[in-house]
Amino acid sequence: MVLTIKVFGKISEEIDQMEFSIENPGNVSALIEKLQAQFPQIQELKYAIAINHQLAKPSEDIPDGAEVALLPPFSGG
Amino acid sequence: MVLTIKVFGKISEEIDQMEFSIENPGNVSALIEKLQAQFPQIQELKYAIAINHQLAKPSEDIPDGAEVALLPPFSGG
Amino acid sequence: MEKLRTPKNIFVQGPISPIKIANSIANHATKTDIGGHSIFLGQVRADEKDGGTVRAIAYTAYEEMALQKAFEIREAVFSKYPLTCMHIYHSLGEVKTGEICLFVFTSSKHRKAAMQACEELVERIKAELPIWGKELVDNDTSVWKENT
Amino acid sequence: MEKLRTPKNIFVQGPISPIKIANSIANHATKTDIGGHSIFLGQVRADEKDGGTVRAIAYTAYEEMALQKAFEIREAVFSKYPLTCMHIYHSLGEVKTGEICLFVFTSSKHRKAAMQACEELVERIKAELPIWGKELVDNDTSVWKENT
Repeated sequence: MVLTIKVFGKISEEIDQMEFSIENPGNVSALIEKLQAQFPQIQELKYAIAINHQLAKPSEDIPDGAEVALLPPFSGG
Repeated sequence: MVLTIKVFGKISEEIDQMEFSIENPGNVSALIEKLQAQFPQIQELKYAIAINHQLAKPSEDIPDGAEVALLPPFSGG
Repeated sequence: MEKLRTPKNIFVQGPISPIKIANSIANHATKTDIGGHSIFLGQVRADEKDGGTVRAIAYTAYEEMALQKAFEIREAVFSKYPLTCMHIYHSLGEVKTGEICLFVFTSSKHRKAAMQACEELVERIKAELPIWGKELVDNDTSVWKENT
Repeated sequence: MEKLRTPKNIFVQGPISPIKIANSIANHATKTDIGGHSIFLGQVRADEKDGGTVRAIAYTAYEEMALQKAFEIREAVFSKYPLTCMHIYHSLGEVKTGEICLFVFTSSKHRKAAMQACEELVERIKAELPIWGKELVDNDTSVWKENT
């Protein structure tokens, strides 16, 4: 199934979009691999992945229909 | 020589004056002894003595002309 | 005045005005069990960058996640310290140098709880809320901030 | 804006108004090297006493000594932390429950210095300044406070 991925901050600027669609590869580390291939411009950037508003570990499964987001390092305050 | 002693807070209320005069007994512990005799109503109260705006130790001499004050426990803030 | 377990919006469009802060303080005059308030304010600095000086920070956030996280932090800090009140406000959009972008406000019967809770909130807000600041430099370049 | 080594008056007659606090914050908008402000406010509590409730605290001070001490504390804290600004205000006279009697305000480039300095100032003000608060109870009795 297709995931819609929200993108923020510097990552959003680099790939020039606020969200995009991608086939669900199953878990977080597979998603990262896929992103690195699709967007070489973010290979060197640090980011975390959130699933349904919670930070996710690399081994974590991505449920179909989940809200997934790429989060560069926070800089609020 | 005669000292003028400033009095604050609860001590001032107990002896019902803001300042009074007393013969300089030489040092702080002698002054305390004299005060305890003159004002039995403050015998049980805690207070510190300041000489020229600095807290004084019992052994400290009281220079003639010094500004001496009786300070009950602080409660600012 | 304050109720636990009610998620609330923390975001303010643009800078947080001193008048908003004054009103927030004044609103606590009826809470006569409060003995101390602790406030932290984040202010935008005119840092020097390559070729220019920061003139503003533009804030964006993953709002739904930030509000969820802020709610979790709020609950955790309320259960750790005996607080009477807690308020958190963060700017979105452009905040110029010298303006306030973060307002954290804690109140308690005794001062220690308010001060410790305020400090903990500030640290957790900076580390855990998905908010991003882009420093706008006066030579029309920009730099994404990164909290350390 | 702030100069070291200038003793300043810290006393305010009556309560400290939220507007005074707002103005004090607004005055720092021109200091664009400041990144964080820490504020502590002491507020008068309606504590229960034998036979009544506190309705106000009447503050008196040994003013000359308090200003001298405040100056010493100020200098010590300025030399310990990298602060941009520091302000201390304490009420004299009657301050009703719910009103503000103490306002401590520190500012620095990075947040930690402001927060740590503010906390240290509050502790030292309470422990070292010759100021006395007399709690006025609503049955016309009174109790001298004692800081612990």
